[in-house]
Amino acid sequence: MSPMLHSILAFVQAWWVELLCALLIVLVVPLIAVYIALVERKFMADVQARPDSTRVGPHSLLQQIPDALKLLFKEDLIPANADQFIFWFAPVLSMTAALTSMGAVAFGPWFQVARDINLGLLFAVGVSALRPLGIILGGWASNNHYPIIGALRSTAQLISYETTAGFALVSGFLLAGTLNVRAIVEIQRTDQAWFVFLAPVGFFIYLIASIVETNREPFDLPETKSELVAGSIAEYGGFRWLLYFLAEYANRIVVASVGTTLFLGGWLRPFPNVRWLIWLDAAPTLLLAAVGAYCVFRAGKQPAREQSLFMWAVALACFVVAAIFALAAPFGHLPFELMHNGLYGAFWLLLKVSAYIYIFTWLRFTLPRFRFDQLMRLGWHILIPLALINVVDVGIALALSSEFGLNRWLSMVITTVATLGAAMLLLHWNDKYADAASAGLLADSSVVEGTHAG
Amino acid sequence: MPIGHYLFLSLALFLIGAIGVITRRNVLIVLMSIELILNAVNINLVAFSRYFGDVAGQVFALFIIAAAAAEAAVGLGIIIAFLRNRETVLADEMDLLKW
Amino acid sequence: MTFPGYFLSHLWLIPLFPLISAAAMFFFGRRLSKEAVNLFCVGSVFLSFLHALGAVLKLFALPASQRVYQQILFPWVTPGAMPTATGMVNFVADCGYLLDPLSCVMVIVVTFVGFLIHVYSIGYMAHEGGYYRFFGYLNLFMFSMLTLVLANNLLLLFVGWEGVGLCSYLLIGFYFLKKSAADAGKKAFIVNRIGDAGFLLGLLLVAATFGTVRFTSQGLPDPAAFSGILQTLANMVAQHQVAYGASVFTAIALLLFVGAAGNSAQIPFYVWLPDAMEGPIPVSALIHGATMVVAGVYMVARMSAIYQLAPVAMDVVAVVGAATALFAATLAVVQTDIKKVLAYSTISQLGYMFLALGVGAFAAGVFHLMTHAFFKALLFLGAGSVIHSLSGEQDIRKMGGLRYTIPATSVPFLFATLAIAGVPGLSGFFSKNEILGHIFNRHQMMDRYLVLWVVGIFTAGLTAFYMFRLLFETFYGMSRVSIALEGHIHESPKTMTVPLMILAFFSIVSGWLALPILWGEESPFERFLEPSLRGVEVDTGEIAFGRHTLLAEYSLMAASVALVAVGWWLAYKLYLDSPKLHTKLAESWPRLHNLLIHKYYVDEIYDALFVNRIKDLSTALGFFDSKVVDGLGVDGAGWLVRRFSRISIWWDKWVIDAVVNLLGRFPKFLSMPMRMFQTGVFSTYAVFILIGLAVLLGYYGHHVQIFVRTLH
Amino acid sequence: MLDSVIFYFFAGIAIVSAVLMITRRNAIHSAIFLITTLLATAGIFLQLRAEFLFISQIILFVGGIMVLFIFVIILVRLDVPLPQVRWRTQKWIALLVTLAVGMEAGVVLWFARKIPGQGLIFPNPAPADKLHPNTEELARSLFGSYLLPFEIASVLLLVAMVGAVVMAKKRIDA
Repeated sequence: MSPMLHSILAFVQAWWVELLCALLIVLVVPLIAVYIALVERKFMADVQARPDSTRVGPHSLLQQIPDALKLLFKEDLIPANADQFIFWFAPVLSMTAALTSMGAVAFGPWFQVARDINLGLLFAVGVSALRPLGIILGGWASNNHYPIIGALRSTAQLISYETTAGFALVSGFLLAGTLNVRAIVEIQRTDQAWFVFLAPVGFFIYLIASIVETNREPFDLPETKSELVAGSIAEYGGFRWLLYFLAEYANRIVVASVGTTLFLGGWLRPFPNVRWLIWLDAAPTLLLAAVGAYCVFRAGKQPAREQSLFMWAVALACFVVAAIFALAAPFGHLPFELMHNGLYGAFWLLLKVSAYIYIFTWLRFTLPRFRFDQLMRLGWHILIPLALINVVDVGIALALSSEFGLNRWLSMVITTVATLGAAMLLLHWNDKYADAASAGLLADSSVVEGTHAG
Repeated sequence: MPIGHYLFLSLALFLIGAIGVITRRNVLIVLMSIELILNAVNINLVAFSRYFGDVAGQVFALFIIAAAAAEAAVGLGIIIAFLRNRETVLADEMDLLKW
Repeated sequence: MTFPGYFLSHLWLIPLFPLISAAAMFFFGRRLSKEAVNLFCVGSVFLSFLHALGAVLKLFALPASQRVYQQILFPWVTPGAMPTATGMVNFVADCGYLLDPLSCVMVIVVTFVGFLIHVYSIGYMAHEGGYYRFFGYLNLFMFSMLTLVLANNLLLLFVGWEGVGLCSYLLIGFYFLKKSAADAGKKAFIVNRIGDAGFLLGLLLVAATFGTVRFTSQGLPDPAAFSGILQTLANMVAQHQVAYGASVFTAIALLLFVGAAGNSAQIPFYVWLPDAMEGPIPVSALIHGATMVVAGVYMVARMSAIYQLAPVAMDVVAVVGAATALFAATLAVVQTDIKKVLAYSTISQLGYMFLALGVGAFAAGVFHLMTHAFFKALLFLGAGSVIHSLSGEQDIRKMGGLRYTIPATSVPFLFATLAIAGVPGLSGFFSKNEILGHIFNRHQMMDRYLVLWVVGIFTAGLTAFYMFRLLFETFYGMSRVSIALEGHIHESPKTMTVPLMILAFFSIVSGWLALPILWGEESPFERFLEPSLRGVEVDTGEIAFGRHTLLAEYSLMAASVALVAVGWWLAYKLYLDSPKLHTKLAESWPRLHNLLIHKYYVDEIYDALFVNRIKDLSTALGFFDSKVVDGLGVDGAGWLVRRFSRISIWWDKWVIDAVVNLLGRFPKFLSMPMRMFQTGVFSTYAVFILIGLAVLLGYYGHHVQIFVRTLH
Repeated sequence: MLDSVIFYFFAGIAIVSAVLMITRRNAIHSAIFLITTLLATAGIFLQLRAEFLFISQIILFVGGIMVLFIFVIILVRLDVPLPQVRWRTQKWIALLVTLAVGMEAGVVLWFARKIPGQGLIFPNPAPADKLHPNTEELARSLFGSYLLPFEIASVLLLVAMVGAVVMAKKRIDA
């Protein structure tokens, strides 16, 4: 027993930083997810020109906490004919997959769990390949037609679009020449260019694919509330549903941060090499200070005393953290350095990630939903070929610039134009054969659904 | 730790898979058992490649994974076709191929 | 020898372009759109025109003495040692190309006129079926013709020769659903083959005599290594092995002339050319006007070295040419089908050329060939444009006054007519006068040539007459177009009229190459051609006269111009001034008129003499085949076989099969126990596999031990 | 030490869930236990410092093949437990033979271990921090010395794909 214990101790003291990061992630991600949901609610309210809840906390900032508590204390129902074991297993699997894949994401130069595993981003992508399992098992276990159909749909679309996203990422990997997250970001610093400018098509494809992978509108076919009630998680409620919910948001964060790391320069601030933009490094501090000031300014105007107190508290917290940042900057030595880098990195990364997720939300409330066969055709007839062509073209561009000494930007522009031409061609053909294709795909999807609905 | 452990592990997995192949009637489970066997082989390969410091073993493990994927796709295709024509997936009812 | 440069060293590309596009047409032309076909075919011809132009200009750049470029791609026919008049020689007919002044002229004419006609065909064939087929044939023809023109030996020339024959057949019968067209095609093909038999014999005789079929060995890296006809001939003459007028030369020359006559529609083979008008107009223009039919002239000019040594053959050529010229001209007078008129005029002009060759004026013949190519192509294309705008009407009695409705066609046509009629200043005038002048020269030596001269100049007059007749009937005077057509007479599209104008330009100016004759110098064209027509110096025993004086020259011109004027005046009187007159004339001499209308009954005579006899023979043979061969031989054999097979059936059934079955049953019986293992259930097989594995492991276990122990 | 702990942990999971896999009646359960086996194997790969293989095991086996299996199971309604009677005899034979094989192989390995002197003679694995980055290594030899097999494998996959489509496609006429 003692050697066991000893080894575990050794493990802990060898890996305490990673453990800390993991702990932090596990603790913080649900919070972030919950507040993303809040932002979505607000956004939805704005889009639909109606007020959102304003009671709990200023601007109902605390609204999500009671919601979460409610979900936690709800009665835990399992349908009579459901498969108990899998019904329990599926959400856990989803959550595990989501959090594990979070491990590869680097929120800053030092802030990464799976640091010296030389898979880097591939780890995040690969582990998130477990997601369809969670969904399909959950759908199957609840032993009900709608969830099964939703599960089948989501599995189909997840598998197809993981391929697409994979190819899109490959174009980025080609540019980076490595899988290691920190290396990728460093290369974007030394190259003076985020890869989104070098491989715009790849980024675009990845954007779409990531939306589909996270089942967001307009691609939320697995859980179309209007057709399949809630799709694969229709039978879930309470805590298990919360798990699914968190897993979904965690996934969103993962895909967003993968995209950010590879295409949007990770935790780098904009123009990291421009001297006179150095003041951007102070942005988080200033921002926090500004938020604190705003809170102080608003504190007086709060209707109830608790609220104003809360505002004061928030302001205080902001000021303290800002002070820490400000102090952290001058001190050279390690712990501060760590915190400094980590926090700045985290700040910029999270800024970009939230912008990314904001785009998700935006699309969600802007576009109508796709039909399943349209989705599949988009994937298989346009995006996957386009992604392949894109990979080839990026390779060609790299060869041009490395072998033939052509200017990097020029070659990139050339190949990008070529890729866009290919895209035009694909679209043209697709329109040409759209009827036949949709007929065939409709037949297939009717096979999928006919086995159960029929 | 000696490599023997890995070999024993893969042996065990292989035998379990073999038993599955032989005793189960549900063809799908038989297919899964075959996957298991392939997996056991993979363990062997990777272990050897680690202990000889030669990456070739992992390369072949990759090939085996590819073969497994192909086998799964074709096998499932066959099963679906079979089901469509004979309404059964029981191994012992697939006995047309005899004298 | 300096580096020839791209165009010369890529001479072989010139025939290749049309071949490629022809192949493309035949393989997947059906799937191509018309635009693609145009791009392929016309583009390819244009490319070869450019290359030809480049090559010719390159050749011009060289000094006159070395204006020969020859290129041997690979030895083609190598039968090995062969007994010839010059002893055993290693006969080689190589696949090679020769560019000397003569082939320069030809290649330029062929590619340029060919290109224009291709462009024209875009417009003309636009509404026809089998578009890609037509262009494919046309390109194949271009390939064959260019091979013929550029070939550096007689055998390769013969290949091109047969190729153009084939293409002419295919294109005459292009509307193969029309019986007359198919028949015309067959007629042309057969008549040509008769001629080609002569050509082939001549070719073999050449090979047997000189031991080579290569024209010349000039322009090759080391001329000594490659023997050419010219050089061999020179040697033979120098060593007095053969004399001037040796019978072998006569034989060769006559045989080759037979081929030439067949190809160039001379008496007695001319009958196919008028019928060949069944083909589409561009075909008539390209093949039966400008290029293919002059291949005979080209070939004779090419072999001029031999002809110069065979006076008898020369006279034959001259006489036949003159006869054909007159004969065809007389026929052209009464024809009422616009294309037929042009066909006969072509024949008579070809006769002219042969007349020139026959009197030894090779350069003049080639010169007339070139000018004729331009204006005859123009005439045909113009006629085609007329037919196109009259939507298929070909009878000139149903035309008239068209110059108001289709000016863009009529103006070039007018120029072409002037040119061919030999109106001063235009090309025809110069070339004809060259010929006539040379004949006149010869007449100074021997009086019998006076006849030829008279015939020639009279034919010139006739030509003027019937050409003006055609012109007046078609474009001038009252419109006799049927009411149905009157409404929609329409000018042809640009693709058809623009080539007309270009050709008109050239049919005016191409004669000016001989302009210096007017002030008594020899024409630069002849000076350019001279190296390749020089032949071999030999004592002919004739007194060489210098060129006649300038005064004589002018008087000759005056004479021909006077005759032309007479022809014009007659045509004007008969067809424009008082249109009734010519019908009256015809009625007043019904015999003559009928004779001419029925083309001297030549076709009927040929039918009576040859065609029907052959038919009788074949019917007899058919009877023999069906009754004797089939009846007795085949059916009898079948009957016997049936009888015998009865027996063998019985044997097979009751003896052989019995043994076989027995042999089959035996192993089946033996294999009973083995079959028990084949349950067909795969898991059973898996069990067997495992059992095998167990056995193997049990047996080889210790080996595995050793293996494991000595792994590193 | 830590290595061996990880190894035993994963190995235990692998074997237990493998046994469960072949004993479950319900195909879906078997699939899930197979998945756990595969994940455990992936863990062992990771412990063997074969990161790329680890990830591809997860992506391909778990994320691809097993999803396909479950997909098919659900599609063709094989998630109902099938009767597991008949041919006990073969089952017993099978178990017997399998055990025999296992015994033999075990004996071989065991005695190979028990050679007087030392255990299985193997070069000890290079320490983990001395290894080259695994992915690059793999890529180098995959596209270097094993390029042809790689291409062949890709062709194999293509053929399999086409075959699967052809076989599983619903005949329109039928």
